[in-house]
Amino acid sequence: MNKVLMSGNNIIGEAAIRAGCRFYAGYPITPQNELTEYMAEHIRKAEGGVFIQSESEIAAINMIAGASATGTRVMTSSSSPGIDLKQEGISSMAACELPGVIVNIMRGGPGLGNIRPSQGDYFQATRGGGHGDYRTIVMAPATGQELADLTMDAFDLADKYRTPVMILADGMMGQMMEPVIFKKPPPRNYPEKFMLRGAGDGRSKFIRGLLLDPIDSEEHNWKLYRKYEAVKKSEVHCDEYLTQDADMVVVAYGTAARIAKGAIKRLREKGTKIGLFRPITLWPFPERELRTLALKIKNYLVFEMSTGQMLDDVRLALQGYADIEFHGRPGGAVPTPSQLANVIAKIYDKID
Amino acid sequence: MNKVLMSGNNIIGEAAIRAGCRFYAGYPITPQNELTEYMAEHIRKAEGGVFIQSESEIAAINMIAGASATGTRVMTSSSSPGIDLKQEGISSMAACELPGVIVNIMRGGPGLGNIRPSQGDYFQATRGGGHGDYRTIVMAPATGQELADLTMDAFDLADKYRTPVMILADGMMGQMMEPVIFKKPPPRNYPEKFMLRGAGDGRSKFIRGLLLDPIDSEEHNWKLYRKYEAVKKSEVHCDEYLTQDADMVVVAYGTAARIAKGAIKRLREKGTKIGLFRPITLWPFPERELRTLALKIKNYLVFEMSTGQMLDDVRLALQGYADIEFHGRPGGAVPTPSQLANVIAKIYDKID
Amino acid sequence: MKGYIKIKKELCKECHLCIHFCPKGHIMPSSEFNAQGYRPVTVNEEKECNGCAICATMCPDVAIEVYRE
Amino acid sequence: MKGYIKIKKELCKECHLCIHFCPKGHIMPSSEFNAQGYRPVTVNEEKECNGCAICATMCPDVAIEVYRE
Amino acid sequence: MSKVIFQHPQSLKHNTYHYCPGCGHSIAHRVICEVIDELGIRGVTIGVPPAGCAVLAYNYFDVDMIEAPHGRGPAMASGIKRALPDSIVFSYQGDGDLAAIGMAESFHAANRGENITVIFINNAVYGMTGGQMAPTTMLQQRTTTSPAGRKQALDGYPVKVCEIFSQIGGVTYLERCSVSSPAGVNKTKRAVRKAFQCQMDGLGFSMIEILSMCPTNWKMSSVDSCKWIDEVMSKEFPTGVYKDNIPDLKKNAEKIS
Amino acid sequence: MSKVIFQHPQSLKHNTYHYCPGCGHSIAHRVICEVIDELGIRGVTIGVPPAGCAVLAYNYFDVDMIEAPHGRGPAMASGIKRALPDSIVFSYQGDGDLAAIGMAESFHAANRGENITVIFINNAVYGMTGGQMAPTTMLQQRTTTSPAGRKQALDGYPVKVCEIFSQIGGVTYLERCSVSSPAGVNKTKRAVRKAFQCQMDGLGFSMIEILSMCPTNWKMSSVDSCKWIDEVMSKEFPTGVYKDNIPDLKKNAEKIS
Amino acid sequence: MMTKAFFSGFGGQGVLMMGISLATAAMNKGLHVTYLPAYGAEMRGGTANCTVAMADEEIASPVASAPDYLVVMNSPSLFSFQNKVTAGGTIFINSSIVEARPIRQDVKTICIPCADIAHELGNTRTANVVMMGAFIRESNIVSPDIYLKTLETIMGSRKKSLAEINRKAFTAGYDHAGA
Amino acid sequence: MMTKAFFSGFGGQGVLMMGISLATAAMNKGLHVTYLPAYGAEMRGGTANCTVAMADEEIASPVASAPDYLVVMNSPSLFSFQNKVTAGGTIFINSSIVEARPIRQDVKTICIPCADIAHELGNTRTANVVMMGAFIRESNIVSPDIYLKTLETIMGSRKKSLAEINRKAFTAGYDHAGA
Ligand SMILES: Cc1ncc(C[n+]2csc(CCOP(=O)(O)OP(=O)(O)O)c2C)c(N)n1
Ligand SMILES: Cc1ncc(C[n+]2csc(CCOP(=O)(O)OP(=O)(O)O)c2C)c(N)n1
Ligand code: SF4
Ligand code: SF4
Ligand code: SF4
Ligand code: SF4
Ligand code: SF4
Ligand code: SF4
Ligand SMILES: [Mg+2]
Ligand SMILES: [Mg+2]
Repeated sequence: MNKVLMSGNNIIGEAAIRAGCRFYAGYPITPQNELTEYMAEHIRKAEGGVFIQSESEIAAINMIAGASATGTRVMTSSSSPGIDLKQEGISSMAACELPGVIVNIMRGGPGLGNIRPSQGDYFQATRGGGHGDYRTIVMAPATGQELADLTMDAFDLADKYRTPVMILADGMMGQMMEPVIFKKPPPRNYPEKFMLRGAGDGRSKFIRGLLLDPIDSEEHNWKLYRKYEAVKKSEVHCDEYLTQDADMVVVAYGTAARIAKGAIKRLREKGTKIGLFRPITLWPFPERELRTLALKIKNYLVFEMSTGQMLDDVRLALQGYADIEFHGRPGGAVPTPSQLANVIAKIYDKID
Repeated sequence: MNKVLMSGNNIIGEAAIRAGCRFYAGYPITPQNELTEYMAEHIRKAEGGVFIQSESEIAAINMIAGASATGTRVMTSSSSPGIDLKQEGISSMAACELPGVIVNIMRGGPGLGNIRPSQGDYFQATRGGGHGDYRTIVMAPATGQELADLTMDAFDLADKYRTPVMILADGMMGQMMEPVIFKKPPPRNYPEKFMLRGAGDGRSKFIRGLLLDPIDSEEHNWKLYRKYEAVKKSEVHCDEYLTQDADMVVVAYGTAARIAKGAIKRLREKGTKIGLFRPITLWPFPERELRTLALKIKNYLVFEMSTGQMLDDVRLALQGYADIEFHGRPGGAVPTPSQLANVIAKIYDKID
Repeated sequence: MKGYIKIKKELCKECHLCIHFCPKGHIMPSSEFNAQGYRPVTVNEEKECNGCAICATMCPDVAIEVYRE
Repeated sequence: MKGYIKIKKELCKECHLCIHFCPKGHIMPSSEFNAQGYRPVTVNEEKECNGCAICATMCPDVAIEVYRE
Repeated sequence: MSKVIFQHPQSLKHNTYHYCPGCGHSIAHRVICEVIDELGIRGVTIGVPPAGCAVLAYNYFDVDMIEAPHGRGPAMASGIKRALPDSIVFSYQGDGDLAAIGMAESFHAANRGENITVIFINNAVYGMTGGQMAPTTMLQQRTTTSPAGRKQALDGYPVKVCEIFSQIGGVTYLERCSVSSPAGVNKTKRAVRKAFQCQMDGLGFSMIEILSMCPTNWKMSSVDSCKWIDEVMSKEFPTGVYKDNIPDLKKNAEKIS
Repeated sequence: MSKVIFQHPQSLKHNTYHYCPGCGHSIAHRVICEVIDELGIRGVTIGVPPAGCAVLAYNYFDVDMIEAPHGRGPAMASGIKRALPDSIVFSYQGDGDLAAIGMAESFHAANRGENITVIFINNAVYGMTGGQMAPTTMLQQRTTTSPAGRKQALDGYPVKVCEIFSQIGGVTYLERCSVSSPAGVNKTKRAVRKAFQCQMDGLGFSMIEILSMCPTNWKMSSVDSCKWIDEVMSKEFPTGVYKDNIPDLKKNAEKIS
Repeated sequence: MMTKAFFSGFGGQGVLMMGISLATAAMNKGLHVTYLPAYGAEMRGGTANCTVAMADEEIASPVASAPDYLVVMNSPSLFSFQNKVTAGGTIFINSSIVEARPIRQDVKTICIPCADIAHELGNTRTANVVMMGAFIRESNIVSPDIYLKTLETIMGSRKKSLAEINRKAFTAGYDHAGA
Repeated sequence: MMTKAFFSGFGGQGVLMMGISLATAAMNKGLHVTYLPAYGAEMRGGTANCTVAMADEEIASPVASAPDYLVVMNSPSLFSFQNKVTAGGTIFINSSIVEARPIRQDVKTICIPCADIAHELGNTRTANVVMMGAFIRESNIVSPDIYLKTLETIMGSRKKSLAEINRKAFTAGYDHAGA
């Protein structure tokens, strides 16, 4: 494969189509429009590929749920306020065990907010903005290449666990162009028995989330729970950078992690020993990995483009065994690496 | 005031009207229909009272946002899947600093789930199921009397902090009848300057959540953050029962707390020293109070009608300083006090 | 034309639509209960059935089968 | 009828709707830039204005005031 | 030897309905199953039941089914049909589902001309949730949320879905029927059959509105419920064909081929 | 002494529009302000701008305003008006806002006969988000999400809001205008005035659809955009009055009083 | 001391009313009470039931896993619920309609032909009040006086004659249980 | 080594194209690159700008707080962005349109009348390519060859003659900058 320069939004679209996504429904919203537009232009070129510009985000999530039930690989995308509207549908897909990929290119919130990059939807993505006991796998790519790779992985994970998977990025990841090489995705493996394609001469099937009997319903919830526990065991990903000799480690994901990396590079030049811990899956959160790191390193700075949401997960992971500071830039503000370096340096100085 | 026997749904409605709620919009959903129906019958009898059965939950939340902007006390209600649909509106109200009371009479989830009592929406309520950095104050009444009192308080808090406040109860709380005495609410105190009532001869105002400039938007987010910190400082409520001499404390809210209390009574009769810690506000969570208790008591059992959500807040509060066990009954299952007593007893036996 | 019907008593919910619509008066109420707690209708042997299937057409609970001789 | 117009050059966005719709040809393009980066239109002194306000009616940016003498 | 005139349809499972006595859903279900049997499409049909009294429809229809969140049946059906164009897809919806919360989805599935069939049960009330006002509730009709009767000034007008949807470009076939009389049931069956046939012929969006009894929430006997449809409800909601582009579309198709 | 024939309206703030050159929103704003001035209702008017290019409308309208989430203007306006019946409430909405995501809210505010006025800017495209297909996009029209032109079979038909909404019970006044010519602008103003007057008289739901230029996303000059409305768009969306119950309602009101 | 009673029957038999009136009466007597109706998809047209808990201390759970009293107004309810009753508890049966009898041996069974009695009194719709007369006599949770006064208040706005009818029905049931 | 360039002008002047072509050329040369367009409500019909970062190592932030190069295609951009440029950086000005000059003293200013040059070459729409000729010569980030080959690939499907036109425009700008 050749290296090509593409915007994050387009990378997701191309990776999805290459991964066999054949059904996309979405509703425009900045800063993810290029993804919808990419699908409008390209998915219909693939055999059986369907693009629908739905009347709303709600329609989109339910369209992909329907298509998913037939055994088609499906995706929808939106940005923060639009993702709110998909919550009932996501909860329903989780309940019905329908695979599907949902992309959130986050923007500044709450409310209409603005269209700048932000990370204010971490809670929504990882805790489930919808009702009930369910989780979605959440991936947080930080480069163009990861956007491609994780999008492809997302489809496989969605199939494997029969669950919605979210790609959580922000406006900067969506708009920025970076070189990317598309890997060849593995062949799909999704059993016919989970698909609704007409009963033929056989028994009819149904897919539902309604379980009026609380005993059935409770059992279904525990079944989902066990599935989530399996995901927690096998699907955690994270990345470490210069943590070996670090006195302090910054915890950040996505765009924030990139900026942190830039800041750390600057600080390292001055001899300041800072490292970076970057969750790649936000749910499941790399709890164990972080805790292991804490055996060695006792000072952490959580940096988010929000007022502090992943912070909860870091605190849950570290359980008081290390000191945690926080720096946040909510509402669409994006610091430069050098601004962040100053912040880190100040906090670093305090720990000595 | 006389003591009257009323269902939880009706208590909320009556308390709201007495607290000066003059605008209600809602869409039917079990198990909260009696609340919508109560408002349909009674709010129009109050001077200026408006009832709208909206076309959807989305319409309802935006109707109350509009009415709230005029300075009217407003409420909407729904149950789990319907609350999902309100998330964008709640995020928007938080952004626009519009007061309002939102009632969630939770049912079994995820998806259509069932219509039994459940506590699966804790994350959604306390973390914000909508996008962006906002919080709603969340009250978890456990008796008919609390339903009345907290509903009244909710309106005052909504005004005081200019923010949406959620009453989080479940189907059992909504359907059950209990005696209640309605207190006389304090007079309302909400400055004219926050109301949109036509500019008259003066300057026109506008209310918005859109702040295209990230500097403004970030500042707005920090402003909201400071407000939430103020709420955390002043508005935490919880209740303790037989914790003085307890060897182990059950942490539970709402219906689960009642069942736990029943279980504890049984166990106490056998001499087993169990206590109950009951958060009344779920956000802000009584973190400090629980930590204080942990100076003394080292064993906790979190009991929720879910697979474990408040559990995170307990872990965050206790930060590894005490042992935490969990017992969950998700999806609409409600144990009896004696069933729960057995569970508690088993866990209790292990700690010795 | 002559016909006859079979009533599946366990399915009947006592809505009486069949009685109301039968042009021949061939169906009538009864006082026995079925397991669902309803009192299923029964045929009125005194009246003829023409096998028109109007009763079955209206029976919400698919409790009637119609035959012609 | 005789009229005249005032063009608020800083508001003009060079859409040329006024030019297109003016029945008298009283408005024409110019080549100077305003602070917004547009080249505001200007009056064509060679043609008369009848004060009909058609230009102002169509001006999206409320950049034209119309007067009659 | 005697001849079977009427029997349980094949595509209808042998489960006892959970519907109340005299409920129109029960008849509608059976009629649809009869049509599925007659058209021989059981094996390729996928149905989408709603949130509403018919939420358990998969216990009765012996075809593949998937439940939709309240109001989103047409969106889900669109997704299914586009992904699997050879299947026959129908959504089954109540008046709250289709005309209140799901109005946008209904409208736009119709406007896109999705090649699906919508069965729309108009019982003038929210049955499942206990009898609240529906978009189709009649003026003056008492429900639990219009305890003094529906008032035009406060609650608006009964929504005439067929009349309005007939104006939407993508709609091919639109008929309103009722299951309140034997003739009505037979007409309903013919209409449902025509709608499914329309879909099988690839001619686009069809919807059958069915005036349907809800004795429980109307607080009437089953027989009176039928009468109320015939004498009151069908005055506001006249039965009949509201749009039929089938002949035109067929002619066009012939021209092209 | 010279006489002022045309001046900046009083209710229009002195901020430079953020709209593109030749944008129809700009004209629509001014026209509404002129009407507000003429009716003397600035002090009692509350406006609800949408998500859409007009999201910043409060920078221009010198009346009280509150932003609505995308598509929810009519719900919010309903809330405002019911809470404050003496105010004059309008929502201002694009075609995506009103006819796509907000279809249910638009439909039901109309059906309830809310005494509000909806200004509906039909520019056949999603302006703010960069030119995607709107419900009102013309067949064959190229947009960023219909790069090969809108196809009826895949994307459905242009939604004719006035034609369809004229069938809704609660609607009192409905007119489609355009701001693509001086005569069109003047008609638009008369229509907007009539709609606000309808509201002031307590006669119920009014909506003015305005065909409006989007030179940027149509990729045309401003002048060509006007021509395109006159020559192409208004063929699909004919201007005119689609419903006018005002005389009837006035007559009834007189009878009663 | 905690007492729990479970009322069951068809929708339309006034089953929920029985529970509400009992709970209110108990509240008026000064007891802690909870009342919990069953709700579910199955409630429409089908069965209705509710639980009343009464105690001299705070009540934890309004659910009755093992009620002291079971009131059965129709046949299906007997089959569904007889096993719930606590050992030594009491089952009240509307014997006008319910022909079957409990298989449980460890409970007391009281048969009241309340539909018939109500019919005789000229108002079949008061069968539930007849049953309450029997229930109050047997259970002794509240005095007949308090119960009747409560019932009157609940019926409230409706006409006076109704109070008289109810009083008669109640007394008939009360007397029948004593007989 | 990290280089950042910031391109700005009206929408329609091909400003984003300048950035994309540079970034692609730099990628083809083997550098790490990022390209970030500005997006916002203000972009419609108004100004357009983008940032290209190029480095021989991974690039952290695609945002340029202090770009090394600023390319200014219209007047408003000069006012808005001149203060961004790093000390010792370079500002390229489309002097056909932009009359003002930077107030900054610590930067190098290069004026290219690229609209005029493009006009002379018979295709006013290639003003941006003219500017790129000057930019490539001055910045030396990639060779003219790589840049031109990249540009051709990007233009791809479009007709051959366009390649020729672009080559001429580029060379004119390149030469002008050298002059
Ligand atoms: C989002 C959401 N809101 C509300 C409900 C509750 N609900 C279920 S069915 C229904 C309406 C039922 O009425 P209708 O669609 O007319 O169907 P019917 O029961 O009358 O056949 C409602 C409001 C829900 N399940 N989900
Ligand atoms: C829930 C949600 N979805 C999507 C968006 C993004 N969005 C903002 S405006 C708009 C559509 C604009 O089109 P239209 O309503 O026609 O208005 P115009 O800009 O053309 O005037 C969209 C999709 C949003 N803000 N919120
Ligand atoms: S078949 Fe006809 S005649 Fe016979 S019982 Fe049925 S309705 Fe009556
Ligand atoms: S119509 Fe069917 S269910 Fe109704 S009474 Fe007759 S047999 Fe029974
Ligand atoms: S007022 Fe009339 S004549 Fe004068 S410039 Fe304007 S359009 Fe032309
Ligand atoms: S119409 Fe207005 S904005 Fe357009 S060119 Fe004329 S003066 Fe300028
Ligand atoms: S409530 Fe009405 S619609 Fe629902 S099952 Fe009963 S009769 Fe049918
Ligand atoms: S994009 Fe279109 S609608 Fe939006 S401001 Fe520009 S011209 Fe107007
Ligand atoms: Mg209904
Ligand atoms: Mg538009």
